[in-house]
Amino acid sequence: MSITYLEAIREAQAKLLRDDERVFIYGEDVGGTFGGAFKATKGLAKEFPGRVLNTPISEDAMVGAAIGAALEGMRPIVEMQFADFSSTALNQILNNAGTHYWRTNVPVPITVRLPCGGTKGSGPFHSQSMESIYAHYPGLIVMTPATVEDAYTMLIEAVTIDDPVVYCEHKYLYYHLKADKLPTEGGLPTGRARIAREGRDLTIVAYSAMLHEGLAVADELAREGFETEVVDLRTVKPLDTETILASVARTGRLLCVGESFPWGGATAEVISRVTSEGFHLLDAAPQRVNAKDTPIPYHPNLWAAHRPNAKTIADKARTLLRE
Amino acid sequence: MSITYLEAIREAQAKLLRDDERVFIYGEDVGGTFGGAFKATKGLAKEFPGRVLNTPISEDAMVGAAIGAALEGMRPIVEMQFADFSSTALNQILNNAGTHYWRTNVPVPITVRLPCGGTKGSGPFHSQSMESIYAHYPGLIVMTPATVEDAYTMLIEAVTIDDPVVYCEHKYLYYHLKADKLPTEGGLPTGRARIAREGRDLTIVAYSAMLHEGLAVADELAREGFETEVVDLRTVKPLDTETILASVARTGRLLCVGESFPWGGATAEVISRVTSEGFHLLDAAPQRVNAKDTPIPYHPNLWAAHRPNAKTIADKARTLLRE
Amino acid sequence: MLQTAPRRKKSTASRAAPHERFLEAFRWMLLARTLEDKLVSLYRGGLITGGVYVGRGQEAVSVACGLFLQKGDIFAPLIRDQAGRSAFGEPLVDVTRTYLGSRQGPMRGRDGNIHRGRPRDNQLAMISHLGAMVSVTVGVLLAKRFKREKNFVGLSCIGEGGMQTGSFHEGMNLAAVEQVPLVVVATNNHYAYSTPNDREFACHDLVDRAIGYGFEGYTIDGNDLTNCLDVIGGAVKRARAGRPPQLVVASILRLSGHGEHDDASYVTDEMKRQPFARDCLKVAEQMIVDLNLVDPETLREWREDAAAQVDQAIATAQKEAAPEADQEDWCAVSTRRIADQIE
Amino acid sequence: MLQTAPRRKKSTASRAAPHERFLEAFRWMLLARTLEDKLVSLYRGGLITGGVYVGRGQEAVSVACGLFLQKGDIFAPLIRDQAGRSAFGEPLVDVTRTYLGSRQGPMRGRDGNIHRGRPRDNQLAMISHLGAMVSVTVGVLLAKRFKREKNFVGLSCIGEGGMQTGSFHEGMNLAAVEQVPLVVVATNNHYAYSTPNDREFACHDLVDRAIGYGFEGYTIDGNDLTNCLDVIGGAVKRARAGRPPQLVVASILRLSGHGEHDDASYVTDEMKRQPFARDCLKVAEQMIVDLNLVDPETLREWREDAAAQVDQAIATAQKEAAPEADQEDWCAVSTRRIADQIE
Ligand SMILES: Cc1ncc(C[n+]2csc(CCOP(=O)(O)OP(=O)(O)O)c2C)c(N)n1
Ligand SMILES: Cc1ncc(C[n+]2csc(CCOP(=O)(O)OP(=O)(O)O)c2C)c(N)n1
Ligand SMILES: [Mg+2]
Ligand SMILES: [Mg+2]
Repeated sequence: MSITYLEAIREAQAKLLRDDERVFIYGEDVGGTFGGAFKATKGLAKEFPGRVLNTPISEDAMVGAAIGAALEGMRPIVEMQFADFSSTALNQILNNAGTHYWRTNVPVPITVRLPCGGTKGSGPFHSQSMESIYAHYPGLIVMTPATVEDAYTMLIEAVTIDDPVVYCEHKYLYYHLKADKLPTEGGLPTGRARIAREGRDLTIVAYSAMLHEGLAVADELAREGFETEVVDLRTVKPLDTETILASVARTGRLLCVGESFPWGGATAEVISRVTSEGFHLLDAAPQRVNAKDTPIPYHPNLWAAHRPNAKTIADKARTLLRE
Repeated sequence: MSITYLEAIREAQAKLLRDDERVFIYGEDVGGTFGGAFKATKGLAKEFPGRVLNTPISEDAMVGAAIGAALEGMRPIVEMQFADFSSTALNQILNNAGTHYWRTNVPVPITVRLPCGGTKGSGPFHSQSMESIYAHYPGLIVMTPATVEDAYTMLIEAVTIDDPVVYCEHKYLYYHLKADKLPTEGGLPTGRARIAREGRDLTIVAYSAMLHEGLAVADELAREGFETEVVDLRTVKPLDTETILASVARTGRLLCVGESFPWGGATAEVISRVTSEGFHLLDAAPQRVNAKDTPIPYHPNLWAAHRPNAKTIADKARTLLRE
Repeated sequence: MLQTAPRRKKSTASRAAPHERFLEAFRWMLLARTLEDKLVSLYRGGLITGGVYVGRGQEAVSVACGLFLQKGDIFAPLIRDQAGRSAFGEPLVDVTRTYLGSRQGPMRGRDGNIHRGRPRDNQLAMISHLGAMVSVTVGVLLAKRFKREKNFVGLSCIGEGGMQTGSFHEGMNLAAVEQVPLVVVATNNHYAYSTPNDREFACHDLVDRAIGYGFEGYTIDGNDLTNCLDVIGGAVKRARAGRPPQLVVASILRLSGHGEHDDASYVTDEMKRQPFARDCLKVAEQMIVDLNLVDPETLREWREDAAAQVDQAIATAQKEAAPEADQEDWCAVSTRRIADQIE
Repeated sequence: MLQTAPRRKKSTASRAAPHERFLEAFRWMLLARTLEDKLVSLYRGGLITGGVYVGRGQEAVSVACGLFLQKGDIFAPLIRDQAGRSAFGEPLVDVTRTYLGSRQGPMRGRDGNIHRGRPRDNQLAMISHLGAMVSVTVGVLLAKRFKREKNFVGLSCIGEGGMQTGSFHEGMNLAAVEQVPLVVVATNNHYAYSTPNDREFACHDLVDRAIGYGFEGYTIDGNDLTNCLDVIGGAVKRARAGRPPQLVVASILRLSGHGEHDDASYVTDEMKRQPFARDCLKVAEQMIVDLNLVDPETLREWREDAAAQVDQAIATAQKEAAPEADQEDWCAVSTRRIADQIE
């Protein structure tokens, strides 16, 4: 038996609905017999009548309503059909959910699920990674699970946490990533990064789908005699600077990989922190690989070149290792 | 005679309206006898009948309409009442204006004016600096003028450029900043940073209101015997890496100051670029000072501590100089 | 003295005889006006930082919004709702502490003026972005239904300007889809900041929006307290009884600047001569006098009582310490373990 | 053969005799259906990457949207508007090049399927975010007014699902405030993806939204081509003549999945038995046969002609090269000097 990243997300929600009557799911097409554009809630409406609810095409209102419900003691999970459409809910997420605890001392335990990232042929409006925008503003926890196990345990933790969580699930991993079984215990605590592979020549910091590109590069470099340590951030906010610094202390070299646009964002934040706090640990200039600074192209030929991939990452890694 | 930063913005718009019949101004309360919440369009509706138009409270639609008008050959200037409210227009700005040229080969010459930044007692929703969010996405030029002269020439250039420009004007500078007269020629080209003060011990990179904190710190440090070079970014996108690197090459030390939230954003981008491309130029760990990672507080006591100020910047600078 | 602490018992208003209800409402209006007049003078004297936003001229509509809500009901006031906030149970010190930046106010100096609230006491804390609080109110009502509470309603306020936001539209439509017991009270005070109605909307009457959402729609003359109480009271009752969501549109003139920094010189003389431009407080008082509902002596006592309460609330807040940066918990998330990881 | 290159001359439709207009419309519908059926089979055969979205069952409404627009008018189609796009003048190769990822298409492989357009030819290129194109259309019309153009209209399409977005609301209201000559055609095909009407809105009839914006509102039976042509044609005429903005709401059933990846198993049998579930193309053809408007031979020729055009457009696109990453100008801004500074 094996379970996919997508199934893990579905199972986490099933467990949450089962174990906690405060949980409900809200979003476009999540209910009925349909179960969401990606089937992440397939079967749940039937299993939990009245608790998996279709909404109108109203991202602002669905998040607003989730905020209200959370204030009244519920634990809503909002599914955005695609992360890209959360731009129309951004005001409620940043300015309402994100500020609420600071302003009133009352936290807002909502979880907003964002199907993120590129897949072939999806184009500019169905491929975006928005973690950097949500992480920039205060008050939100931004999760970017990269493994089936994390997809499961982190979603459960997201709903358990009293604060608003933006949970970025990667669409490319939905079917491509499989595990033997779901974890029976919780994973690492929120905010803790994970050493996905040990090494001593180079640290690759990645998250979400890019973790797997990073691991592939590590394999490739291993054949060339380099030992690459790969750090999976797991959450981009909070960012586990300590684990990254410890890794860079071991390797002296840092390459940071993210799938979102190149200006600002997670990779810039990682490099800034490492150079501010661990400058002396570095033996070479830290580098990063991001997507290109254009909208995400539809055509597979262009898309493959737009996002970071094992080749572009490996090239950068080799240059870095040569320095 | 002297002219303020705010008057420069008004004069630039008057000139644009006078010289180019394609220009019109669109936004809440910009028209009538009122001339905008900050009076940046005072008198213009009367001087240019029918070309300075009040809109309903509909940020999404006002930007959408500006996009349409721009496609049809106009040069709209959209005034957001406060930058903070542009969150509800963000989808049109990022996903419509920002992607349009890439998708269709037809550029969208709109200028969106964002009254940005903190002032005393303005609180979480009237104080935000949003440049980092707009700069993260492709397709937009993001201006952050710090001087009266730049406020004037850059706004004129913003409207002249064929691409969408997010023009971040700082509310604190509106009245606080004065010049003798307006420039009669254009300033530096868009995308070029300016050495606001020369020095050889430390580079402070700043933009918008923080430039002046940086300059104040440079004065202070001068009394302690340090020569600080201050770089005014002028536009955070494009970012003039070359000028910054050249400065760091002279000083060996980099401190980057921004008023927006600490995660990601302009300061992280600057430090990332400098360490990736100019690692060997650095004699000490690059540092940054940002606002704190909470919503912007209302109370002046809290606000003063939330934003970077001459004291916190100077402290950081001294530590850096000691390294 | 009127009870200004959060009311945790059922309001008497909904069951009171009409003229008692009228008088109770009048006293809240008087209190709100007295408070806001005082805030304005503090502002003019430089004692308040930031803005001051008042509900002058809108007290009749606003008080009716607060008055019919009971324990368990939810209220989402906006910037001109001092009368309603007080009637709903907001203590005066919450107002003065917030405006004067006391560390002990509900916002602890972190937010100011009208962005205050006590979500735990069912009074939502508005964000500035207009329209955003409608869907939040819907969400609270949804949660109450999930929790099988009974007999609750929510009331969300909006201005005619805020009705043009996308957020408002989505919230209204969602309320109708979910069939939650919501009352939306929209006050058309003829301006959004400086913008007159003709640049805000182009329909004949904003109440015509009701049918398009599946709301029931009513209009009121915001000068007329009796009318406000009847119609808003009726809307609250209908929502509570399970009728569709209710939209009430009131007509009135804002009798102040947008905020106290604004001299409202854009308000035309013609506008000031319109019937809806009367002062609802004066109209109500005239009615009390004309119908001899209470004697002048009592009226005078009420006035003094209001002034005393306001003075006390201000004195209290003024004595209190301001927040200090070094004692502040600079953390925007509540989860301690995670907070510690966010620098 | 029907002219499918962008029409730069005035359409004959608005002046044609009713049955000629009907037949012209029918031929565009036939062309759209033929094209989309073919795209579907290419998709099933794995020859199209990404999604395929068709307007099956909605051709009568859509064609009427394109047919009455003239040179200088502006069209903002959405995802089910192949018939209208063709009638407005979109060349078939624009479609096939976009779907098949030719470098020579209007989107040059950068965007796919239905997100195409030619803004320079007055056909706006939709973004996915529903509702967003209404205000863009308003803006184009505003600009035309600024430029003192005369006799223009804009037509913007929306689904009943998209009507619930805040963006749609703001766009509608702005159109009314600006009194631009806009026609909005809303097609209620009874589903937004899998979501039926009862979770989308709760008003009795979506056309009741018109009055709340200050639009004039009309309904049509989307099965009935004559009705579509009369009402949409009339709305275009009224907008052009300076009447307030026009809202037309059509009722129909989507006769396909949301996209071709979707089997639409959520569409109930009861829904399929509704009168609005008929196939407008068959209804139109039946009318042609019943009234003997053209002989069967001509009908057969039209069908063959449509097939030939589609085959040619596909063959053309299939021969063309795909975009290559290393020949791409990876720059999202047009200003060369600035572009060079953005890495
Ligand atoms: C989305 C949004 N845009 C702009 C503003 C700035 N703003 C604050 S109050 C106001 C006018 C509000 O008018 P209305 O809704 O009629 O309420 P009134 O002030 O008349 O009571 C504006 C434009 C805002 N708060 N929210
Ligand atoms: C703002 C936004 N949210 C979500 C989506 C995803 N989405 C694409 S089409 C669709 C359904 C649209 O329904 P409707 O407007 O009725 O048009 P139809 O597909 O029925 O023609 C949805 C939810 C979107 N495009 N935009
Ligand atoms: Mg108003
Ligand atoms: Mg539909």
